[in-house]
This record gives sequence, structure tokens and C-alpha cells, in this order.
Amino acid sequence: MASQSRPFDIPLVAGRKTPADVTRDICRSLEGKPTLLWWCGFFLALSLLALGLSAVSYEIATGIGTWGVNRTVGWAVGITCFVFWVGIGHAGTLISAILFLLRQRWRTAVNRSAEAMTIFAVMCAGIFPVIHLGRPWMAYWLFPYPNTRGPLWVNFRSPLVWDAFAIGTYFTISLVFWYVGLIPDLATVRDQLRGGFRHKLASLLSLGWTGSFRTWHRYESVYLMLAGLATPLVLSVHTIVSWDFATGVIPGWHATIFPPYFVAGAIFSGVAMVLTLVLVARKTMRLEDYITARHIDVMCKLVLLTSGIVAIAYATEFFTALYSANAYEEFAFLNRAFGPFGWTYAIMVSCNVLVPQLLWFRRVRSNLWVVFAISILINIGMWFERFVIILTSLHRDFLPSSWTSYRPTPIELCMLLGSFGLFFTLFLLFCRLLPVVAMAEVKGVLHVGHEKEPATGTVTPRPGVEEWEIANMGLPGGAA
Amino acid sequence: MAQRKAQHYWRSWEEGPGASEFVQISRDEFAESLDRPTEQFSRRSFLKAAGFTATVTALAAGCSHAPVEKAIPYLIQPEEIVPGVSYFYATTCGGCSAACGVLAKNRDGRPIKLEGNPEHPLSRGGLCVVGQASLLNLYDSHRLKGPLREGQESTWAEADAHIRAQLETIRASRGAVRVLSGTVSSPTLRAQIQTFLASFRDARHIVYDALSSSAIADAHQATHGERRVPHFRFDKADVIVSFDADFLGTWISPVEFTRDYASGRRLDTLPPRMSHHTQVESRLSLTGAKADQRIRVSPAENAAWIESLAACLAKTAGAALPFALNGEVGPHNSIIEQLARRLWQARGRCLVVCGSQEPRAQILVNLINHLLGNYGTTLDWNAPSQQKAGNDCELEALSEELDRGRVAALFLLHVNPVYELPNGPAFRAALGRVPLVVNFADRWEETSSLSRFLCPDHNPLESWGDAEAVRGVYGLCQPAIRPLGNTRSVLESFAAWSGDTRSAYELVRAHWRENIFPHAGNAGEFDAFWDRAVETGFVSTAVQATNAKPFSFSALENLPKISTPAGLSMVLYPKVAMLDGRFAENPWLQELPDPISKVAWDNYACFSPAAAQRLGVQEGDVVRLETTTEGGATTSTELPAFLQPGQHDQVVAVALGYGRQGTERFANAGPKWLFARSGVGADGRVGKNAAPFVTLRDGYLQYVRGGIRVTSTGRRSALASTQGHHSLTMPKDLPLVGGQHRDIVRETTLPALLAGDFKAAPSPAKINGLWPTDHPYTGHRWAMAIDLTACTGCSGCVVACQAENNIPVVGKDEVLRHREMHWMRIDRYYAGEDEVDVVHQPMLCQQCDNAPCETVCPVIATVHSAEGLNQQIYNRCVGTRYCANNCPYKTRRFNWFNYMREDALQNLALNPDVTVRSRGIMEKCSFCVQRIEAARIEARRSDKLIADGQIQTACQQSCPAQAIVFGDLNDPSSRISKMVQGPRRFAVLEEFNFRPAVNYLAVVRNRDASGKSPSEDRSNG
Amino acid sequence: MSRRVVIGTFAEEGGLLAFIRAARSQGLTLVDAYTPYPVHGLDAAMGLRPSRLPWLCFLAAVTGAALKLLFEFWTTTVDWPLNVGGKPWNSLPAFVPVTFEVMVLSAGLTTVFAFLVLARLWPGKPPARRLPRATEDRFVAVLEESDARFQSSELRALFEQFGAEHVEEQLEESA
Amino acid sequence: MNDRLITIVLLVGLAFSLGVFAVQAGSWHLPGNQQGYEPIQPIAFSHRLHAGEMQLGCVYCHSAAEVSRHAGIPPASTCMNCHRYVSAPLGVLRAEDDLAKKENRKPRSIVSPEIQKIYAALGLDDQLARDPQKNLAPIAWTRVYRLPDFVYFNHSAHVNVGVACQQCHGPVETMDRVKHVSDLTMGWCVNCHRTANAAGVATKPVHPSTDCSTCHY
Repeated sequence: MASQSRPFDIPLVAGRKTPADVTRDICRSLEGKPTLLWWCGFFLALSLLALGLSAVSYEIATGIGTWGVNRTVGWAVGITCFVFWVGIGHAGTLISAILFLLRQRWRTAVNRSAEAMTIFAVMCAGIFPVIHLGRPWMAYWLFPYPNTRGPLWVNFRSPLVWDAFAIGTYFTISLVFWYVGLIPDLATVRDQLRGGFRHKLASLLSLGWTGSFRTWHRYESVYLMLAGLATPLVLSVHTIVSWDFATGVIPGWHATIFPPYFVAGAIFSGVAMVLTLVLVARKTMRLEDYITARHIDVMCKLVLLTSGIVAIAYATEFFTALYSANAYEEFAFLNRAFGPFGWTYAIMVSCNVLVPQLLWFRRVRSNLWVVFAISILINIGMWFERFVIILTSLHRDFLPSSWTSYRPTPIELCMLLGSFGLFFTLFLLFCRLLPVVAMAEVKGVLHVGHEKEPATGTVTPRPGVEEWEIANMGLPGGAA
Repeated sequence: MAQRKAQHYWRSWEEGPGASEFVQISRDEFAESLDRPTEQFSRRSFLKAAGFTATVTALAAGCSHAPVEKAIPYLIQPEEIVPGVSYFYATTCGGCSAACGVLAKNRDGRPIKLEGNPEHPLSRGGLCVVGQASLLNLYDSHRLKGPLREGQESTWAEADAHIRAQLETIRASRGAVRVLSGTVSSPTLRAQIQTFLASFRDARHIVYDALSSSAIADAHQATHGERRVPHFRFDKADVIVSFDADFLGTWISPVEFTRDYASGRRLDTLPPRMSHHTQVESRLSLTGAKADQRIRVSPAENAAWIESLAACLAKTAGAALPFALNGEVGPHNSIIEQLARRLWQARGRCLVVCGSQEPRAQILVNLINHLLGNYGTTLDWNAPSQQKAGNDCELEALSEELDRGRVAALFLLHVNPVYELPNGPAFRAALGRVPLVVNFADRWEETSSLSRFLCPDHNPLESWGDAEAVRGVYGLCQPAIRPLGNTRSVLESFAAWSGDTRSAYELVRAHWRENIFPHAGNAGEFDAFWDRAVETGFVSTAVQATNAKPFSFSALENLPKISTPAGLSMVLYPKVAMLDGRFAENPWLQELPDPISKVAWDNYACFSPAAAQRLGVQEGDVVRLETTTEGGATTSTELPAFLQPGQHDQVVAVALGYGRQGTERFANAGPKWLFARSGVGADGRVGKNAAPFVTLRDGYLQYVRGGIRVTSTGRRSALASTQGHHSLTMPKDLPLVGGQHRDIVRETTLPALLAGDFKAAPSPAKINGLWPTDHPYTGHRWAMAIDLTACTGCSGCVVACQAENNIPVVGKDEVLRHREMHWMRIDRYYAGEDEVDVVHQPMLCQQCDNAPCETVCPVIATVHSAEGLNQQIYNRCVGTRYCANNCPYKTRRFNWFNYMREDALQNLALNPDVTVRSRGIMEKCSFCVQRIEAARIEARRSDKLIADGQIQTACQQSCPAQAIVFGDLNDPSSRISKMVQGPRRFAVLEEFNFRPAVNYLAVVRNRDASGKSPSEDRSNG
Repeated sequence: MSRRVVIGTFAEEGGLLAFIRAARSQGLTLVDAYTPYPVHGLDAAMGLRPSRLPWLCFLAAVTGAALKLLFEFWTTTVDWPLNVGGKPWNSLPAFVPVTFEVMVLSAGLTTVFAFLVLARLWPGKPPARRLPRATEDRFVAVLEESDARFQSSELRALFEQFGAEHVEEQLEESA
Repeated sequence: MNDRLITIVLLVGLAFSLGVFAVQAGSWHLPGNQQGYEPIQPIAFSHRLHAGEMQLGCVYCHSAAEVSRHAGIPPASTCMNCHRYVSAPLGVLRAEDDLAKKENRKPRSIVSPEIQKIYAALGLDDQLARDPQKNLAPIAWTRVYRLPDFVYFNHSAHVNVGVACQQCHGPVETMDRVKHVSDLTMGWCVNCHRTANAAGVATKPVHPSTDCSTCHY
């Protein structure tokens, strides 16, 4: 607690807001007409999505041959995108669940959008494993269901089956978690808006929430449960994704370091993506008071930390390979760094290890434009990390006779763009339809950092009610 | 009777009685609702309509059934045929003039696979790529359907009438009648042609081979007084020296020679026997790749080497020569003396062969063999080979006649002179001056398109016939299918024109009765003899010993001098698949990667890396090759460059047989999609025709052309190579591990092996894994062993596998994208820089016990069988490609598209016992599980156990070197379990504990223990 | 039957807290309190017992995991044992990941579902009590006028004392 | 007005199609499962008559079953083994004989319409001699049992270990028109293999494999 008391010096919410202000600010962004910026973004996203959709439908109609993959490199851009998007997803759950458990109250401003990001990212991720199949229409065979084949179940030893379950669970739980968090705010929206589509939507989805404290009481424990469940889940998901490779025999894949390495990388990329989004959101949605410089600062530090972990992972796997005295292992990593695809490795290291080091400097952290640029670079770097792991390990494996190269076809690239199209389309719609900031939670922390001077609108104390005094001192005591 | 039960289930709307009117009604619905003017047709009712449509479609889907199928039995079933059962008919391969014995596997009235006939005295069960692929020629839709007259469809009656009429006039006017053919191995046909020609005053039968060995025969004419190509017996030779003769690849009778060569190098016998093989050659041939000692010489040096060897041996033998031989070949005397010593020690047990077309070289080789006393031992003089009867002098004469317009009638039989002769254009022009040109070609190609009459011959699988490969060994051809078109056997055609109406069957039978049966020795009924011949597919008769004439030294007195090509010289060679281009339209042959270059779908200009560097040529650069004759005429062509280690620096090697008319069809071989690229060159054909560089000089077709100028065109063209990295040592450009070696192929020398201090694999250390062993293999335990010492890389197995397992052809573009589908591939690795050692390693699914592919498949589409097979179940596969990624040997193949066969006719070649894989699923070698299952069912039926060797995989069956052995490891007496005991056994990547079921036997080279071939310590000449 | 309730609205969470403590100490029966966000200490003030949902969550987790593990064992070892890559029939370690995922899934869904049932929340349900500002920035306490001896005037006074902005009495149908 | 009309018509149509569906629902199968399929054949050949009453063995006609993958459908020549002599039901022939005796004339040859179809297929005239004018027309039976192309079922393997035809094809000897009795799902095959492994076939021990490659390759 003592350690926690310090950050409260800086207000979590700027501009001395009252709960009423909060409600107004957030709901306003739902009622008003979308800004021109929003329309541009939405149109762009939508056209990318259309591009992606046409690419996918062509691929499914014609065959995986429309990708650049070959007999030796069976996976490339497709699975890279899958891992990339799953990784992005992790920050959301991290911020909403793990930071919740760690009582990091600054999360309140960003957790809603972070969770939304998670859900949309996982959607994007979920698409790729399906469309990369030779026979996508048979994808349901990955799930065990009673059948007339003997019956023939699925292979529970296969990481792909683990994947199917992990991604499915992850998506469901994230969705539920997100929705549970939304209920009180939806009620607020319901009570604020007069008619209109959003009002209808809110009254349908708010489940008749009144703010009854008996419900709040249960609600808190449920939220705690979900946070408690989501935390190991988020760790497990990327661990399992990493096993897709770690359980393989291919040098460069077959490494025990993968699970922590992948999880760190996922959080790294995820937080970077959150940064990108909130930096845009706070400008376009005029939320500077809620998403303050302090939030950015904290997240920058988180990025710095995870970047460090990733860097150690890179070093470690290189060291293990060279130290292993296993010719195939050694070769895999030297080929990764200095082989035909060395340039991808260079991009990966510079974007994920070198660039983030700038964040050591407060001046950099406080310059939002630089932070924005860095976050973009990190996203690129992390995409390449997955590309490097998948491609460079595959294209030159055991038998030199079957070494090949790889070059993506336009179809694949369209799919990559398409996934971003889907992601941003959904996110922009979310900004227009649902409260982007968790109002109830923010209201709970409005006073934080304002304890010094008595907040406006407080009734003047009356004598003889000492417990009220205590209560009136605000929540730190309560929280402590 | 049936009408009593009206109610019955139905499979489709059309069939169902009640269905039709339902469809009717529902159609009316839409008619009514949609014909309404829109303003009256409100949204609500539209939604209803939509809803109804949905219901109807849902219903339709709900009760849609498989389409109705008809089963149409025979009306009168032939006694010997049971539907669904395969029968084998012994016949003779029509692929080339080597005339190997084959068994045609017939199913439901059509041949679906060709296999070597194990009982045939020459090929002994082996079959080459061309033989294997010749099945597809039968089902080629480009074959002529019937006779053509002036390019117009005609009838046999009409054609015969015209031809006979014209022949009458020619007979009257004593015009010259010529039959121009390739080597005719059929004695009946030879006789038939003679009888046909007999009725003319001026008639001759001229024979030439596009891949000529004319010089050999002529040399023997000179030295032994008889024009013969002796029968080479590599099995009897302990020392083999070959000067530019690719006898394992394409020379005279490769299958037979490979078999002999392998039996001369059997290491599993006691004591191990291994002949010593020296190859002196200018380009890297399949044979050179196998040699114990390989010496790179330029074509010019070649003759000099022979001469000095002859001189050296003459000295040793103390033979008095009536003339001086120049024994000097610069710095290499030591090697020559060593060669001579080795040969001399193996007098009578050695063999020197030469592929050169220089008469001087051949005569000297005869001298050498004579001095070594090889005639009668390793060169069978009494039963000479009939496989190369070509006579280039006569060819030269004919072309003069043609130029002078002296020929009245020309019959072209299985030759394509316009394409394959150097003076093709001249020939084309000359043909125009011949009043009667009759061609027996089965398709519309360079020459046949110029003929007045096209009388297409049957495919060898459609007709009766015979073949005499070696004197005294007669093969019989019997039809395996009714002729698909209105074609006619050449035999019948010639018979018809000489007024003989007998069928091919009668003609062959009659000829055998009169000429072969009498020599067959074991007298008795002819019918019995004939039936036996039809059953076994061949007969061997006694050959009367012609007393070999004394070697005439007089021949040596005025030896024709060598015309040494100057400067960079072009060597024209045949590829194992394409040969002289006779089957250029066969997709299996086009897609087969060349065993040395690993490039498919193209020919190219091979340079040695050093030469390429000197000329500033990169691989894939299109270079212009040109040369000028004495006459000043320039011949030129443009080809992509290919870097070929082990080739002489003064040589550019180009493959013959490409750029054939008809290969345009491969422009869209392979899938059609947005970014698909054409499979042919700019001129619309596969590769370029190099025949114009061949020369017909002083009566010999020469395949070496001097004075080649190389200029770069600045263009590039990618070569469809199936192998990216060519050595087992890691690329130098990587720090630390650069130059590191992977022991994927293990190798030793004969002395080391005999000394017993060689062990290919460390004795399998008991790897105690984490898991309990739940899978003991009781019952059978299938495994394979591949002897890398025997394997020559001829690739027969690759095509055999393709034919057996319905492996599709994917086309050049897909090969360029590394998507070839061959289940069996031949990995080829080089060791060394320009003096390279070559190893070939057949690589197929290793059927690992601890298969990495199985663990990762999410849907259990690949699991292990109780007999150790790594099963791939196509219909369960969803196509994650995870298994292929995780396969350490990369032997899994994915159907990236629906790889269709060219047309329905080609589908007749499909094996009905193997599923045809659709798009999006994984496939791989199955150890020919369909054969295993067949054997199991047969065994159960006859209440016997499966005998060792009863199951032969397609690759094993076809291998001429018998390098592949398949069998049951749980049977201690089986051949395989014995083979895996030896010291040479190793498995690839064994140390990872994948437990592969495919074992390899290490490469053994017949060298001194240091493993260095003497050629390595000499500077490159 | 119908009952009379007094609804007092506070602008400050502190006011509500103090009022409720006082009210309960005076033995008044509190129907419920309505707040825009979970006010800390209020549960104690209202004397709410800690929720039993965690136990349910735990139970669901255990059953889900157990069933899944059994299922995997059954399919690979009992129902149709297939030799996959030489692995033993019962490859327990390989079964852990899926088991874990299913555990989380069953636990999470069960808990949330149970919560919705207990709190009687369902899609499109109209709010039981219309207190629009309670979801915005006001803190509302609802008391029941149960015992006859209680004077509404005193009650009002009590509200006033703790700075309630607005107090009203309602007659409502009790559940 | 129109809308109401459309509504009515559509409702009628819907009702009708639901009716059809109801009929269908009774015999609903998984896609590909043809259980209960019983097509009308070009010749109303009765297995009940031949296999049941006449007690002809199955493999008399389906002789390939013992040696081949396919049981095979008999060639018309096989039918002629008997129907060269039997051209109509016995009763009818008898009646004709009696009638002929009464009218003391040579009995007319009677050919039942169904058997006539065989003669027609073989292009025979009424003396059962090949009539060059008529051309041969194979009989196109409608196939009842059909496995997907990726399944390699082998009749001989089963017949030779003594699996009764009825085990898969049902009591054919009681059917006038052959009906698809078993569902031919993979589970159905596998379970039979399992039980056979345990109990053997007809008390004779056999060991049918349940490896995938037994049927799929």
C-alpha cells in the first residue's frame, strides 16, 4: 500500500471532474455526430476489409496454392498473422484482469478500449487458422463431437487442438468479461439517452441494471472471479500458441524457452497496440482528461519492461543454440541472423530491442508523437518476430536437398491488410456504439489525487458524525 | 411384379415420383410472386417469399441424395476376365531399341502400369524412366486416330489404294524406293520390309539412330571384318574403363548394363565383389557420377587418352604394332600407367568402352580390348547386340540422293529426321521433291506433317510384334488393349502393300514358326513353344558360334585422324528421360528432374563453375551459343545457363530432345489461377532443339561441336530445379558453422570395409525415452533398405511410383514454386569443388515409428498402423500442413490445387487401387500399402503366410540395380532383416530417435583407404 | 401487498454511508441502496454477507476439468486407441492444456450465469426501480416503513441530518 | 389485395413443402447414408424367387465376390444358363400345355415380358438364336450399394473368411426388389471388425485389422 500511495499524487483523471461530468463526457461522444476523422478512418478500414474479404474468397475458391507457401515452407504469412493478432489480444486482458488484481487503479481509463481491442484482435486471429486450411469447410473436424466414424475423435496430443480450445476459451471469456464490465455503464447510457438506437441497445443489454448495491456486491465478486480466471488464461493462451512451434522438431522451433518468450512478446506487442489506439482515441474522442499523460507514461514503462524480457529471450535462444553443440540448432540460428532472410531478423531486433530503449528517457515518454511512432515500430517489429520464427526455421531445416525459399503472393498480403481492416472497422464501430471509458470505475477513482483540497459539491460537514468524516475522507482509507 | 410396391425411396428430384410436381409448384410460386409489379409487391410479402425460398432450399438440401448410379455388367463375360482383378501380360517395351521385357498390368481391359519382367534374360525386372512412362503414350490424346492423306482424314482402303497405285508406277519406272527407320529390333518387321523392298529394282532400307553408335559397328568392321556392335558384359568385368560412354544412363541398353554393373558390385555376397570403374569424360554423366575414379577431359583430350592407353598397353603386352602410337598425354602419364596396370592385371576380366563417334577412337578401343583378351569374355562377339543397327554412312548417302531428288518413294518409320538431324531444314526441302512420302508416325510432328501419307502405327501395347535385343534373345509383344484408334501395325501396312493380307498376329507367328522355332533347340510342338513364348514374353535360342576373325592390325595402318574441335566445344547429350526427344510430349518424362542437374521442364547450357566465372555467366542467365561451319553458315541458339560442377572447363553441355513440336500443349500444364505462369519458353515449346549443332561428318553423326562462342543476352530465365542446396556442407557465407558437414549420407572405401573397421552407424545406443512403450510390433513389421552403393540415381523408381500411385503432373510453374508432387525423390549431393564426388540418395517417407508428423495432426489423419506403417488418410485430412512442416525429411506433398490430368483419356492410366487426391490435402509415400493389402487378402484367401519378397513396392520392382529391398523385419529369415545387420546400415537423422523404417546402406567407393580418387591429386587439365 | 418506502437521495457517498450506518443502528429496515459505482465499506454498513459465488466458481472449475480429463483419457485409451507418433495410449501431459482451458471456460460461464440468475438480470428487463440519477452521480437509500411506531417525520429528519438532497415517500408493490 | 393472395399461396406452398418434409423426416439420414434406398430396376428380377424359393447360391451369379474386390453383377449370359430353357413362370407354361393338348396343337412358346428383356439385351430372336439385325444392349441396373471412392472394400476378403452376404446385405432372399439395409457408415464397419476380432466369424478366429490403411489408401 505504502508503495501505492505515491502515484496518487498525480490525479488519475484531470480537470477535477464530478461523476456527472464523467457521464456527460462519455455519453456525449455517443450522441454527437461522428467526426470527419472518424469517417475517414472508417472508410479506409472498410475498404481494407473488402480487399481482404475478396482475397480470402478467391483463396478458398481456388486453393492454398494462391499463397506463396511450398513443400518446405508450409506456413508463412498466414500463421504469422495468427500469432501476431493473438499477441495483440493479450494486452487487453492483461490491463483489465492482471492490473485489476494488482490494484493498479490507473487502468480504469483504458481498460474498456483495451478489452474491446482484445476481442477484435482475437477475432482477427481466429480467422487465419481456418482460412489457412487446405479444406476450410472441414474446420469443424478439429472439435470432438459424436460421429459415425467408429467414433473417431480428435488428436488431443496435437497443439492445433490445444489451440482450437485455447483460442475458443480465450475469446469467450474475454467477451464475457468485457460485457460484465459494460453492464453498469450500459445502464447509465440507458438512463442518459432519450430514445434512439443506442438507447434501445442499451436498455436491451443493460439487463435491467439499477445500481442496486446488493447486485453491486455480487457483481464485485463475479468481476474478481473473472479477473482471477482470465489471468492464468491469458498466460496459458500464448503458451499454447508457442507450443505450436515448441513441440515441433524443427530446429529453431524446438525450444523450451518459447512459452515465457511468447507471453512476454505478446504483452509487449499488445501494450504497444493499446498505446497506438488510445493515443488516437483520446485525440479523436476528446478524452484527454481521462487518458492522461500519466497513463501513457505508465504504459511506456510497461513496454520498456517487456521489451527487456523479449531482448533477453532473443539472446538466450541464440546462446542455447550455440552452446548446445547441436549442428542443426546452431545452423538454424546463424541462418536466421545471417542467412537469406537476415534482413527480417534485423528489422525484428531493431524494432523490438533497440527502439524501445528510447523510452528510458522521460522526455521521450512525454512526447506523445514519438511514443506513437515507437508504438507503431514495435507493432511492425513484433509482426516480423513471428515471421522470422516461422519462416527462417522452416526454409532451411534438416536435409539440404529440400531447402527452399519463400515469397508471399499479393493474395497473402491482401489478407494481411484485410485483417487490419476488420480490426479497425470493429474498433471504430465500438467507439460509436458503446461507452469507450468504464464510467462506473472512473467515477470510483475521481477523487484520487484530489484529496488535498476538498472536492467541489461536497456538503459541509455537520458536527457529531465522526464516522461520516472518516468516510468523507474518501476512498484511500477504504482501499487501504 | 415391381409395380406391386409403389412406395420407394429416391435419390433425386428427377427420380422421385411425387417430387416432380412439387418442383413444379414451387417454381410457380416464384413465377407468381416475382412477376408482380414492384410497387404492388410489398416488403412483407417479399420477406415471406424469401422465407419460403429458404424453406424450399432447406428441404431440397435436407433430402438431397447422391446421384443415381448405373451398374452395367458384361452381356457375355470373357472367360478369363473378372472385373476388379488385375492381370499381367508379358510383352516387350517399345520405349527404345533396347527392347527390355515388361509385364503390362491390366485391369478391366486396360493397361494401368508397366513393370519389368523379372524373367527376361537381359533387363531382369528392371525398367527405366522411359519404359515406365511409355504407358502414358498409349493414352495420349494427340495420337492420330487414323490414316491421313495430304493431311486430310482418310481410310486405310483409300490410303492403300493410292500408295499401291503409286508404287506400281515407281516399280515400272524403276524409281528408287527407300525405307528410312531407326533401329528396327523386330526381326519380323525387318523381314517384312525386305520382302516389301524385294519387289523393287532400286530399293534400300536405311537405318540410323538419332543417338548413334555407328562408329562402334564400323570400327569392328575394320578390325574384325564384320559390322557388329558386340554385346557388352559389365557383369563379367572386374575393371571397367569408360571413355565418355554413359552406359548407366542412356548408352545402348542402360537397364541391362545397370543390372550387370550392379551385379559386378555386390557387397552382400561373400567375399564382397566390387568392380573398379574409371570414367574418362568431359561432362558429368550419370555413369561418371557412379565412377570410383573420374577423370575430366575435354573431348579433344579424350582420343589422346585412349591412344596413350593403347600405346601403354601395347608396350606392356609386347605387341608389335605396325605403326607408332603417340603415347604422350602431357602430365597424366602416371594415371594412364596406373590405368593400364589395373587393366592388365585383370586381363579378360576387364572392359573398355567408348561413347565417342570418332572411328579412330573406337578402333583403338577395339585394339585395347583385343590386347586385353576381352573378346569372348566381356565382349560377347557371337551374340552381338541388335540395339544399335544405325549406319550413318548410308544416312549421309541418302541425304545426298534426296538432295539430288533421286528418291521416288520414301517410307519413314519411327524417325523424325527433320527434327533430329543436323540438316533438318535441307531434309524438309528434300522431302518436298519426293513423289511418295509415307510416314508411320503416330502423331503430327516435324516430319510427319510433311508426309503425303500418314499411316499411324499401333502403340506397342496395342499390337503384336517381336524384338531381338541381342542375337538369340527374342522378345514378344502382345496387345494389352484393343487399339484405341483406327491405327494399323506397320507389319500389316507393309504386308498390305506387298499384297499380303495377313494380320500382324499371323505374320509374327509365321515368322517365328519359320525362323525362330527351328533354333529353339527343345523341339516339340510349335504351338506349345508359342504359348510358352506368349506366357513368358521372350525366348532364348542357341546362337551358332561365328568363329571370331583374327584381329586385323591392317585396320590400324591408316587410321582416320581425329578432327579435334578447337576452343570451347559443345557436347550434346541425351537426358535419361528425354533421350532424343521421341517422347517429348510425355508429361511424366518432362516433369522428371534430371538425376544430375535436378532440373525439370527444360534444357540448358551447362558450364563448369570455373568456366562460368571466366565467361561472367550466372546461373539462369540466358546465353547465346553460336558456331560457324567451314561453309560460313552460323548455327546458334539461346539457352539459360546452368552451373554444373564436375564438368570440364572447355565444355558447354546441352541436352538433345527438347524444343519438339507438340510440346506447346504444356503451356498450361498445371493449375490455372491469377498468377500462374506459362510452362513453355517464348517460342511456345519446352526447351530448345540442339540438334542443329550435331554434325554429320565423314559418315558419322558427331555430338561434339567445336568453336562455340558464348555471348550473354542480358535476359534471365528461371530453371525449374527441385533441389536448392547441392552439398552436405553448410554454406560458407555463414560464420562459425560455415563448411560444417551433415552426415546424412555415409561413405567409405572398399579397403576400409574389407578391413572391417567401418561402421556406418554407431551401434544403436538404447535411447530410453520418457514414454512407456505401448506399441510392440507383433505380426509384420514392414521396412525398407536402400543400397546407396548400388543406386545409380537413374530415377526409374520415381516414375514407377508416379505411375503406381496416381501422382499428378503439376507443370513447370508449380515446380518453380517448389511444389513438385513426386513421393519418391532422388537427392543428389556433391562433395568437392570442381573434381566432385556425387552421391544419389533416394528419399521417400521414412515411416518413422516416432513420427513427428503424426503427433501434430489435429484430426488423426495420419497415424501408425500395427505393422509400422505411417498411414495417411486422405479423406480425413483437413490440410493444416503441420505434418509437412514437422517432417524432418520433407517427404510430404500437399495438393495446393486440384491437379487435374490433362484429359479423360489420360485418366485411363490411373491406378484404381489408389485414391486420386483432391485439393487441399496432404499425401506421401505409403510403402505401396495397396500392394500390401492385396497380398494380405490373397494370403488369407489361399490360407498361406505372406512370403518374403511377395510384396514388392513399385520403386523396388522397377529398380534395375536392385538397390531397394522391402520386407518384414519381424521375419528373421527375410532379406531385409539380413541386410540391416551389416556394417553399412545407417538411417538418416537416426540420432533424433524418429526410428525411421527406411534403412540406407552406406556408399562404398573402390579406392585406396584414404578415400581419395587418384584424379583428385592432378591439376585440372 | 403494498408497502410504503422512503427514498432518500444523497450527493455524496459519504453521506449515504453514514446515514445507513445510523439507520441500521436505529434498527430501521433498509430495502436497498443504489449507487453509480461500488461504494467501499457500504457492504459492511449494510451488513451484507460475502457472496457465495466463489465456491460455485471453484466447483464448476473442478467438475469441468475432471470431466474433460476423463473424456480425453477415454477417447485415446479406451474408446479407440490409435498409435499416434509412438506416444503411449495415455499421454497425460499432452492432455493438460485442453483440460485447463475447459476448466477456465466452465468456471467462468457458470459463475456469470449464476450471477445473472441470482441478481435476476436478463436482456431487455425493465429496471425494477426507476432511479435515473443513481446510475449517474447520486447515492440513494431506500427504507421500508415497516413498524408502526416509526414516524416518517423522524425519518426525514434523519435523512436531512446526513445531508440528503431529496426525500420522498412512495407506495409500491412489494415483491 | 395481391399481397394477401401471395400470402395465401405462399402459406399453402409452405404447408405442402412441410408435408413433404414430414414424409422425408421419417427416413432422414446423415448425408451420404443411403439406408433404405430401394430403386426400381430395369428388369423386375426377384431375389426372393431366385435366392429364396429356388435356393440359388449368391455366388452362383455374383461369382466375382470370391476373387475380386467387387461382387460383380452377373452378365446376361449367366441368366441364359437357365432362361435358355425357362422363358416364363412354370404355371403359365403348364396352363399353355394343357390348353394346347385340349386344342391338340403344338404349345405356343410363351415368354414373360421381364425375361423377354434379357433376350432383347442379347439380341436374340424367338428361337433364342443371335439375330444380327438386333443390336446388343447391355442391361443398365441401378446400383444400390455404393461406398465412397476413398474406401476400398474387398468382397473376397470377407467372403473367404466366411462372412455371410446377409450380414451386410440383409435377408436378400426375402426381397423382391433389393433394399439398402445397412447404413455403411465407418463406425458400422469398425464395430464389425472389432467384434470379429473378439468373437471371430462363425466361431472361426479371424483378425480383421482396424488400421486405417485397411480401407483407406
